[in-house]
Amino acid sequence: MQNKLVDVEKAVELINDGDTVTLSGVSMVRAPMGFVREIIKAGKKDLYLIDREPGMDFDILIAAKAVKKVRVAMLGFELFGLALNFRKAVENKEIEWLEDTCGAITNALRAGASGMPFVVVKGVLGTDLVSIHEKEGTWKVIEDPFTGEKILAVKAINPDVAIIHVQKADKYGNASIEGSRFEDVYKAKGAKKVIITAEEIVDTEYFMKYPEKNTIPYFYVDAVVHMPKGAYPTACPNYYNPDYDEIRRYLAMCREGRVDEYIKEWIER
Amino acid sequence: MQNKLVDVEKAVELINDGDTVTLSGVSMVRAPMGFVREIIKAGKKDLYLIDREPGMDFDILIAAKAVKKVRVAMLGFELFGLALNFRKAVENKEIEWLEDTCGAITNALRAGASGMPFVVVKGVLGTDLVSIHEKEGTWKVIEDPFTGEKILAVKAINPDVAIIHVQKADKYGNASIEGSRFEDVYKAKGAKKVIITAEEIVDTEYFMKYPEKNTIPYFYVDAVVHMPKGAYPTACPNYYNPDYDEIRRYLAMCREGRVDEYIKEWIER
Amino acid sequence: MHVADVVIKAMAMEIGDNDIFLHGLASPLPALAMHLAKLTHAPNMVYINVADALDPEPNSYKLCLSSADPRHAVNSKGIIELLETFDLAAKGKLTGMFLGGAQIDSKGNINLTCIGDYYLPKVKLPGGAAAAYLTPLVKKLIIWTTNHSKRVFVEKLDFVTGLGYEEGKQKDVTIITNMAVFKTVQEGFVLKSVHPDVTVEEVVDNMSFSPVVKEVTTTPVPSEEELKLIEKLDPDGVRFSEFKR
Amino acid sequence: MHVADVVIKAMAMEIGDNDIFLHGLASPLPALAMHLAKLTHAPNMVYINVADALDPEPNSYKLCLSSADPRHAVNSKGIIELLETFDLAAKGKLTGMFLGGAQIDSKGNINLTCIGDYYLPKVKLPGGAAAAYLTPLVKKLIIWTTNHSKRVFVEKLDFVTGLGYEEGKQKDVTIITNMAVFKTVQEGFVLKSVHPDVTVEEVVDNMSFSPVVKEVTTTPVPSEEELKLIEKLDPDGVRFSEFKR
Repeated sequence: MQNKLVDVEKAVELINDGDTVTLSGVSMVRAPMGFVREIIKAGKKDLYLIDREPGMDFDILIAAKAVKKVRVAMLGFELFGLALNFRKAVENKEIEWLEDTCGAITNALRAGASGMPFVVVKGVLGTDLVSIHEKEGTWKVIEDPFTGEKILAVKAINPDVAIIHVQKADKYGNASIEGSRFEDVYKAKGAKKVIITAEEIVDTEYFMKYPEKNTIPYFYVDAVVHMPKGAYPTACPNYYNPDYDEIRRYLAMCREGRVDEYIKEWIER
Repeated sequence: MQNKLVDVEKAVELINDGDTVTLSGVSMVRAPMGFVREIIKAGKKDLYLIDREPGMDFDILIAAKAVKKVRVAMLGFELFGLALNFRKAVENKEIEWLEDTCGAITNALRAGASGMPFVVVKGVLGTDLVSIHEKEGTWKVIEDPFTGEKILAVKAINPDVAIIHVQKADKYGNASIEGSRFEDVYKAKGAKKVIITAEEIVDTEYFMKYPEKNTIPYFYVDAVVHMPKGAYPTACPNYYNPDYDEIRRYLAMCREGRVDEYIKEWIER
Repeated sequence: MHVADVVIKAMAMEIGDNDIFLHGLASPLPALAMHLAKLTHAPNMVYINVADALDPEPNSYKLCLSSADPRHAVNSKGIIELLETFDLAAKGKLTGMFLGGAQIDSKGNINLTCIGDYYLPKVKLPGGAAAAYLTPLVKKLIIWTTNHSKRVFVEKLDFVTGLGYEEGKQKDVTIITNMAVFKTVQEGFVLKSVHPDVTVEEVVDNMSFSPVVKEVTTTPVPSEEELKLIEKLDPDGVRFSEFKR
Repeated sequence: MHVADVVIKAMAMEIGDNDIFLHGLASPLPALAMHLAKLTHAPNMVYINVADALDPEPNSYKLCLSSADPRHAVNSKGIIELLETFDLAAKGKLTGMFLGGAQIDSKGNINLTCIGDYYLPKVKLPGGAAAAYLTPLVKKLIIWTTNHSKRVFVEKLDFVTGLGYEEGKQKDVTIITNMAVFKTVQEGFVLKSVHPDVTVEEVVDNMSFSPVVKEVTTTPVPSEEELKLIEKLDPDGVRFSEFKR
């Protein structure tokens, strides 16, 4: 095992402009916000962001002009309202977007993790998403070779980079997601490069004692960054809850057209 | 949650003659031997046994004339030699057999667990197994709808019954496999009925304290049987190692044509 | 009594014992309805939420602003990845799901994607989430809106994100609004009940298509005891957030 | 020195640093070879075994009779379901695998299924295990037999369970026996080395087809230190079980 513990500035170099990137977490939970800040600082461009149901991480990257395209099943702030920068960028055609559906995009990520070129997925047929994705080349309606029934084939997703915030990791990249995993394990296992940001760096003995806690083994991982509070203001289970006030402050500033100010303050903090 | 803790005699009634049945474990580890004994005692017939790499569990069921067909990637006793009753039954055409390959049968079980009618699997093409399975209707070489490349489609396996021996379960069926899981979680999640045999019955509080240890949640499970030493003479990690001497004694008796005697002694023990 | 509590009770009544239900993001009303059902008439219901939690313990549960808040997993009995719930749906074993609808048509089809054209949207909505995948797979689909209006109940959807009534399929489609409860069945979009203090006329006047109006009852309201349960699960009143004042 | 140790060393030499290797059931020799490589020239090798263990700690490891014995997972750093290793293979990331061969042909194809016809077998063998799936996917395929004989090295397999050399594919196929080491390459089944005290003639005479014999060396044997490592990992001599006396 090789030591992969690096400074965040080093880890961010693994991302190239134009890469497809997926981020950990869902909505206001375990988004790799600390790393998102570094992406913005580093001035990355033209990213193609992919996730099931992200939130502030995607919206602020869009606001910072780091994004070319977005593929999500949902992107919003739940009860707090729409993702304003996402909405504006789409409506003004500043970014491309591809709407997915949870069951298809999660299966596509799992297929990517499993080394399957595509996967068949039930449901979906009959909705308007089918023609959108057939045009995009991401889905295709096929016949089940055994029964002849129509079924949706979904191309696997293997992102260039997955950035996964976890509770604990060792310096080699063994990483432990505690509580809800969402699709984060599949994202990591299917990505070409994996960056782990961790609340805590633990000794490898931790995994030798609790091998079942090793949710992303080291050989999948390219860089480990020690980043306490790395999901803030979203939650990191067993460490901190979402800071709803801070998220609302972000949204209020977005509504007031002051998102640049928020970002500036945030990356200089 | 409903109390599903029952006597083994009650649980064995869930199996019908002719059912497709899959058993937990691999080789000499965590096979549900105690339950296998009950199947023999109950005189079940014409079972179609399916597993990746079983051992004594399958061989003794074959010896007891409970089996009509076997589908495995490998069935033997490793360094101790061939599975004599399996071998004899196949060579004498007393049972049907279908040889599978680990990567395909495990994917078929995972597809069953995932509710996919079939799954595409790399490798395998070019081997003689393909025509055997195409005849059987279990595999089909298809074209990847996105690339046009030839790839193997493998029909999902959804056994009638999965019998899974675990370390800990509560009376509702929440079950914890400790250590190697093999494909047992997929077997359970894909089967029409699930029988859990457990070394220990624990309070549900155990799972509330360690929710990530709940590898087979209660709603998949039809019956729970408290069965200490339920994998013996195969191993149950954290509880006991394989009893190699006992397994060799079984094989020695098989070689001497005394398997009926072994079975009689075993089920009367 | 706030209409939120009427909606929660109406949702809960759709949940049967032994059902397996999931709620997604932005779903305080479904979250409470599932607890209410489980604490009353459906004790064996399997409760799965978007925090990947199986049967979170109601006694330690407190409704938070994000439906995925880790506190919604407190004292749960297991972690169920959302994908595992989707697998259940593919196997025909997920009984029910709750979904919102920015637009709803007379079949109970929903649009959550965009207002206007997909490629030139007037409004980009948050997106359909699980709608396209789950709506054809569940046995019970519960669509809700807290904005019963002609803008929501439209003749034609701008985009079909999820499917409501499907001919020949065993699927119970219920639409619950801040005014009424509907079922979409073969004969159409049937008004089943109106909430207390709402008239059938108000309900119909605020829709762009005409529902079938035959035997209309008054939507049952939660009992005192049920209200206490709801209040205990949601002391901060998160359930009111969706309702405009 | 027992030939088992020569075979183990030969196997270990095929393993590179940063490789990801798996061994299956009935594999004491590969298990020891993987440890030996990791303890010497390939410290970063990823060790995965059929006990679902990632990098079991060599200091607490003791070779047991079943390759899936839970003791083979002792102090490992993670649990890797076999299916996850297969997923790695599908992604082209599993470097190597060891497989036996009841019959081996001049391409390095193997039969592990049956002697005679599939539907009317003279001998039903245990089965191919992962062979059909993994042999086309790994970058390094190591086939071993402890029974170097005409019965094993056959002109034509009764059944093609696994694929050896495949034209145009980046795949290093090594065959290691109790007498010699071969590679199958475009020009054929090439004898690379014979074990100490074995002649080229003996090797060739015990095969039903003729290997390419050009530059043949003597198979390196483990050093004293390496022998000590092997002995420490396998104090009970499980590695000798496969060899007939």
